Amino acid sequence: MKKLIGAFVALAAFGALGAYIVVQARSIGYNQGYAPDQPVKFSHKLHAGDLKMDCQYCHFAADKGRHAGIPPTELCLNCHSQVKTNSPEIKKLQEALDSGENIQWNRVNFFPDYAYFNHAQHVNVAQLDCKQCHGPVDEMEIYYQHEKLNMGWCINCRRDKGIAPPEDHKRAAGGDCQKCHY
Amino acid sequence: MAEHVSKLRQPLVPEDRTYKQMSEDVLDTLERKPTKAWLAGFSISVLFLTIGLIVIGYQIATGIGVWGLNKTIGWSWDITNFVFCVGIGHAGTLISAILLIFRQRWRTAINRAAEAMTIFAVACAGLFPLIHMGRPWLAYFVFPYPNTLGPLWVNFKSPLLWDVFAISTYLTVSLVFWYMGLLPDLATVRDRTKSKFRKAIYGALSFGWNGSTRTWHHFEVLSLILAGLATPLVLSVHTIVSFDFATSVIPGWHTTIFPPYFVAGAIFSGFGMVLTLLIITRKVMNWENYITVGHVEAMCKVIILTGTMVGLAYGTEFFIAWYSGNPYERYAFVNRAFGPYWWAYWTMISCNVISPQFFWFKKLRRNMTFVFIITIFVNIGMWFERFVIITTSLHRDFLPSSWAMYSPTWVEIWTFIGTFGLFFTLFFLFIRLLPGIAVAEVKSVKRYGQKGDKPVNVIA
Amino acid sequence: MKKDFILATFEDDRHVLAATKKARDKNMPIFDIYTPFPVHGLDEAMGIKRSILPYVTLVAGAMGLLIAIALQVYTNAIDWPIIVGGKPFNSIPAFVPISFELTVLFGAHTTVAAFLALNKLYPGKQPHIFHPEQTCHTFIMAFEKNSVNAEEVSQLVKEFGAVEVKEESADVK
Amino acid sequence: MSDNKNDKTCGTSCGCGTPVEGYWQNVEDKLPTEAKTQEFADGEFDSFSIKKDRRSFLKIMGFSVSALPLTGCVKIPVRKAIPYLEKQATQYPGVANYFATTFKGNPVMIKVREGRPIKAEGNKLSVATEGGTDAQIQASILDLYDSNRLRSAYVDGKAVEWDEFDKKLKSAISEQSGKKVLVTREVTSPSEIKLINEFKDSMGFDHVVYEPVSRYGIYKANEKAFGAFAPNTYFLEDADTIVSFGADFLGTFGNNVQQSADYSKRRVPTNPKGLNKHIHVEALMSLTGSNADHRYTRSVKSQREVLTNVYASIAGDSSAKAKLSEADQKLADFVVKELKASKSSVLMSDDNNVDVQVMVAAINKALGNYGNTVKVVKTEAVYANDEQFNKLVEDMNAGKIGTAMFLGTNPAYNFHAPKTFVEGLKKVGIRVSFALAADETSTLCNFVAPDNHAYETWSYNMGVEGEVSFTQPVIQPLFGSRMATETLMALMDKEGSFHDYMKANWKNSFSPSNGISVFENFWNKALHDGVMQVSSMFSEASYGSVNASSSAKAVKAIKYGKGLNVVTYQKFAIQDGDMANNPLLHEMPDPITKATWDNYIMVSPSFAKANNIKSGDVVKVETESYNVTLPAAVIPGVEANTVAVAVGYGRTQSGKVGTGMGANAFPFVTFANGSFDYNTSFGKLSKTGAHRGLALSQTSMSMHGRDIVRETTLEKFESDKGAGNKPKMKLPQIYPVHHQLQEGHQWAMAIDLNTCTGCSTCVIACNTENNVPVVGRTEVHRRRDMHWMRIDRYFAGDEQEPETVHMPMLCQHCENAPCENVCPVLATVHSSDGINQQVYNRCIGTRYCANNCPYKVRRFNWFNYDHSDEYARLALNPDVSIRSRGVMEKCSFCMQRIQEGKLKAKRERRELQPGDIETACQQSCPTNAIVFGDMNDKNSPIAKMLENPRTYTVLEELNVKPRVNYMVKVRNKSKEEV
Repeated sequence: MKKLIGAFVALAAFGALGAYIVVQARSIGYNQGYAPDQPVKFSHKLHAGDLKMDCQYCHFAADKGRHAGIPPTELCLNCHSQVKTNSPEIKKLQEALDSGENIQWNRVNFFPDYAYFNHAQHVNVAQLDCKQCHGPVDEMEIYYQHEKLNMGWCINCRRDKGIAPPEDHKRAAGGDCQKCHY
Repeated sequence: MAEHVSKLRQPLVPEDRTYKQMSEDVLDTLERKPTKAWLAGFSISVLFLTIGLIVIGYQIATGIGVWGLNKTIGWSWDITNFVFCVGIGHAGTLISAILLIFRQRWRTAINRAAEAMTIFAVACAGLFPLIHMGRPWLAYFVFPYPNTLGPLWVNFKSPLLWDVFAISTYLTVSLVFWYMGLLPDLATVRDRTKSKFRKAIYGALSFGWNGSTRTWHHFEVLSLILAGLATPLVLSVHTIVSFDFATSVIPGWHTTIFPPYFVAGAIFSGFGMVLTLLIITRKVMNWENYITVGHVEAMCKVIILTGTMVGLAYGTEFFIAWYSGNPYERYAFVNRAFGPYWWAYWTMISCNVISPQFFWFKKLRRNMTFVFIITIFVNIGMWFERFVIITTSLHRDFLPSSWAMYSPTWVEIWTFIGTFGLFFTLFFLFIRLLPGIAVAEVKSVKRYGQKGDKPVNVIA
Repeated sequence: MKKDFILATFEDDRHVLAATKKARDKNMPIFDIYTPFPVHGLDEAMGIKRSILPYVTLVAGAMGLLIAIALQVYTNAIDWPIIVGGKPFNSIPAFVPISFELTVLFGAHTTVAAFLALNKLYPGKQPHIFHPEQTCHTFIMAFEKNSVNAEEVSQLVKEFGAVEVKEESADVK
Repeated sequence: MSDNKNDKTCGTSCGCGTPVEGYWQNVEDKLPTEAKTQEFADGEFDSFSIKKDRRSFLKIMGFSVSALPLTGCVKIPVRKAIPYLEKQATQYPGVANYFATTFKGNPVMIKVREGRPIKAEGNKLSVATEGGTDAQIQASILDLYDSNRLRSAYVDGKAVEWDEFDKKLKSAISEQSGKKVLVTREVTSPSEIKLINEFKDSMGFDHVVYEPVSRYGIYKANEKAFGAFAPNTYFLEDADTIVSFGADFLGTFGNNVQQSADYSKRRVPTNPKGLNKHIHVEALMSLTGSNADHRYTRSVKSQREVLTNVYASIAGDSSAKAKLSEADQKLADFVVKELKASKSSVLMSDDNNVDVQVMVAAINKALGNYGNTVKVVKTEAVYANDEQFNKLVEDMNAGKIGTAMFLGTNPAYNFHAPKTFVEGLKKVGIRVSFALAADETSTLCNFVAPDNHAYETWSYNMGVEGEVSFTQPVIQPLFGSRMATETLMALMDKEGSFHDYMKANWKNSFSPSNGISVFENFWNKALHDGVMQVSSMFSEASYGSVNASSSAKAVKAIKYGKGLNVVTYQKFAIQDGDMANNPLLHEMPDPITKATWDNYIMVSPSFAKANNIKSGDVVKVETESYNVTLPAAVIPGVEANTVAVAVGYGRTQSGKVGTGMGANAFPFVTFANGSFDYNTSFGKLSKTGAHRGLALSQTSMSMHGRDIVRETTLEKFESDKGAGNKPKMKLPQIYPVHHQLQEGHQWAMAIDLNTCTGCSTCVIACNTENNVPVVGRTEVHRRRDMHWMRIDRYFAGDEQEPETVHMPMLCQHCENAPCENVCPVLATVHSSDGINQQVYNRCIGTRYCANNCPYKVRRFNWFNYDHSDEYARLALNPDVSIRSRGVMEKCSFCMQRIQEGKLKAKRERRELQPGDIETACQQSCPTNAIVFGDMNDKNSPIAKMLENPRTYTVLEELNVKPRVNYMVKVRNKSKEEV
């Protein structure tokens, strides 16, 4: 009997280890929660949350093309030539513009080369809320990657909306491989 | 008591060998230092294997482009070798499974080596689908696992996926079949050896076998079940391999005759290879008492049969290509025989169809040197059969604009030689380290065809 | 747990078979017989029940078949139907080879596992060996001392050509 | 990561040191991270595969090493996102802009992404080209990014600043005695001509116009006949009968894009004006000849004789008539009969002999073709003058020239006597070259002022009658170059930019018209559209009677050498060799020979048989003055006593790609009877015994009687619209249809084999659009070209006078695709809109799909092909993945364009219209032979084409149901032939 319990415990431990590895392995490379320090201490919470600025004021390309884009430095100074001009962080912007050296932000969200994603398709055509993929940006002091951004995540959203299999093929064009991979 | 001795039944083992001597004959080699011949053979095999591995490493690091393939001919030596190796991997299971079911007792002396050869050949075969991939490090994509990337599965309609299942099933089933058969002999080694080291190793390997009749009872049932499963399995494997070609659209591949044709060819080439190996082994290991001329002769008969079947298949293919009236089919076959690769076709015909016909003569069947030479021809011929099917069908298919020629590079040639290195390395290790003849089974047929081939109830 | 055994050593399979038959006739319970090779008819003579392995194979094979079909139908037709070569999603003929292979795979491996389990065979097991030649060329017939009359046994086996009869206490797993 | 964020390696404590990408990331481009190898890096195209072994091996090693710490420490490489500093008014990241400009006289649109020009397309507003392009236009982007271009001005081999250059050159010129000459190519921009004239006047220069492949014979003949030193402009849409003596008007003769567009309209058999009839007489097999209804193989001498007799008959000049061989006389009679029988016709010849061209003018005049199918249009443009340039070289050798400037010209390579030229050049004190990259002439010059590439230049161009096309920069100069016009201005101490100069010229001549009253509006429209009708800048010559009697006599008097006739010709891709450093052009299979990467000696099958020559045998062709040693190519349709060598090869100074490719054939050109003669060298051929296999993309010549290209004759077609469209074999289909792909968009393509000329422009368009790698000579020779689209060429009939067919072959997107069944990992599957999709990141590279493809259109990445050149990388299309090695690829029907078109329609909340989506091949095609669209849209051109009785699919008996359809070729054959 003891042996049986021992064997059972060993099996359970083995299974748990396996499950842990699988769970870990499934998150490899997806960087969920990635929140790198940025060269300018920009707060989305302040701008998008407290000040209720529209996302597309800065990320103005989001409904036009593939990339939402990071706002050009000049755009920041639309306001910050008047507002908080003494802040050391704001000064970095003016310095960049004066010196001609671009600010090198650390990129947070990332798709691999072989996955094509188009913001306009989602923001403009599908009229999705930015938060659906980017999370509660208005609460993020430091911006972080909210979702896994893996293929399963894309697919599941499409399935929820009925544009990917197992829907009938006539409707499920959103599940075609070459929607994203070409 | 007057004992009946059948004239038809030739004894499988010389009458004077006792059970003890039989164990000694087979198992003492494991206790002795290796012979010079073995050492030489083993070293050459390891050398070839090493070169093969280096070449494969180079190929994987650089790209499939180091092979001679092109946009028209996507498979050639790689898949030729694959099918060839799978083919020769058929004899072992066939001998142990089908002959077991048919109660062919002569199989007992050769089934162990033949099965080992099967496993090694299938291992070699398995190498090629792996390394022929453009990105072998992603080979795990072929397994149907719940994918982290989303609901991405595999294509169960692809014959290549069938291959994955067939080859892995065949390899693992053959392996356990072989290993279960090894258990009693491993136990014998364990109990005979004086060396503590060997006792520990063989003790662990023999799973605690003690020769209990209860175990033997289950063992015999197990053997029958595995034989029963392996028989359709062995036929299915080459059938599925033939589906790689038969389900395609390429003229010369798209042929319904392929499953039986491939299976016959596999048995043919498998017996050829088993004979090649056994003729060497019986000589080198002094096992003439166990692997007798009778054994060789019986196998020669199988070779005539299957060789003729293969010949029939060649003829049928040609006939059907003509009879179908399909110009692409017709061209494909005319091109095989008279196109740029005519030499490969006629090598195949002479080796596979003509050379086995010599075995109609008993004298030739019993001449070991002659049999050996013919089996080499059979091996060559069967390799060319696959080359002919794969390469000459691909190189000129539907649109003449993409017709091309193929020639192997040194990388492919050395990979092929390396495969032989792997095969013989494993085989040499096997005959050194494991009982090369199923001793327990041979003991059980000792009295076959001998006096006293009947249980005695009372001691006289 | 050690038990006492009476062990008869034979050197001829025909002798041991004859002795077994006789012992069964005389209702002497035989503990086990250790032979270097399967002696034809010995299991019958000992009265061993038919092996259950074929049933294991049947069930496991059926399981394999079901799993194969379920896997293929689920993945290719239910979970993510994709048009492949214009063929139906649920393309039964295409599923035959793998269904067969998995049947064999499950059947064979489960049977082997069951065989090992039934006989308590596993890698590294240290069995009790009554006689170092019992896997080579001698045949050991073992009786539990408690359940037989030692005299009778000794007499019977000697009558059938046992070369040695001895007693031993052992823990046979 | 935080403490270390600017490091170039992973900053986590795991110490793995993973290198980090910090390049172009703000635009999220698809520049390869997986496939980084070299494309044009070492020039050693042939051996690229060996060089990256170490790197690939490290990649594998890196995989195993880095795979270990995965679960413990998930490292995230730092990727930089770098925004613009300043707002870009019209640019959005990831959205392409299109700018109109001009390349080699053809109006084009340049697709620009994030400031990088990535693709040249045709300009649909152009009346002349109608959006067509040619191979050089498609490949031109790569020339822009040629890392071989000069990075600054040079004086005596030393890099100098422009200011210093100007100072030094000015003082050098002023100190130099002797004549001063500016040598340019033909200049068609009036502002440039004006500037050059000012330069001439103020600096005391002479202006000589030189073209390596000159049409001086035509200009001079027009001057003699009509007083206008100008080229012929052909309007082939109006010609019922086209007779060409060697003129490769679809390829390398005249304005090939415009001519192809016009020609092809009359190749559609349903054109109400009827199918034209094309009779072609030539000595070698040309692209145009391969499209002819009747093609005759005649030596250059015979051509002239036949032409003379045709002239005699048509112009009624019986004195010119000569006794010809029976076959030649029959041919002349046939041509005369056909010309006389048709209402409108045109006859053209590529002969650069002035007298021959005078006869041609006389024939066209007699037939009333002037003003209809052929026009002589006068503009301010200046044209090549062979005599002047030849005289210049003589003067140089005589030491009369003190200063010579070479603008866009490279006579040290392409002059017929390069040694003489080089000797002469050495006697010139100030030698100035404006070459973009070091070339044969610039390396001999002591002043080098690199010009801008056309896409960095302001200019405009006098196009086909009435049309002006504008050239504007689509990118800031990438290297330290300066527009040649601005260099001239600097030498004249002229202030301002050439843009201002040319704009001022336009402003001066501006008069309100077409509802545009403000000049700025006109200017903006001109630059936006790229083309504009300004008929006031063109005037037609008046066509008086042409007297060609003396010319006919002169032609008859021409003496020919003995032996083998060595003719030179231009290949469609390489042409005169000025783009010889462009690998796309080298790897484009020649439309006729299907050879890549080399030139070769074209010989006829009969000659080859007689001399036991096989294709690839290295042979030596020698004339009295010159010889080349090249592999032979045995090509049907070459005249038996003629061998042909393409010019444009054998560059000794042309960067990593072009240098040393093939052999130079220009020295076979002669200067005879006052013009360059490209066809009348004579010599002999000898075998060397060596063999150098040609890198062919197709080795088989014939269709082997298979039902691949279907064709019929006009006669049969008129009685039965489906003539020739009967399958040779019909197999019963027992296989039910499982997927009714009928809803939504269903993409399909139709290719009209009648209008497809086989020019292969689409091949290069596809390459640039889809980042198709260039693989190099050795790999093509091993039959591993990567082209997603290929043009199959089959010969039929007589070897001397074969019929040729061209068939574009690309992924057929079969509904029952055989490739899909066999992929074990679902890397190639069907989309709901009928596309056979190839998913690169899923592909494991079994190549089974390619084996099972009946059309053999799948391409496998045998190695990591090279995309590492830091400039050439900029030309990659960021919307298409770079495929790594071990991956299968193929035509995707330009999926990125489909996505883009659909997105555009959706953003505008409207249905997709035909024309919203054009594939790259379709866009590039000069003859509109390719139609792509949604076959479910019943009003779309594609849906209509699918119902056309001429439409069929290749290998339909296989029931794979291709989505690419072909239309039966209809030849306009005369009943009586020669």
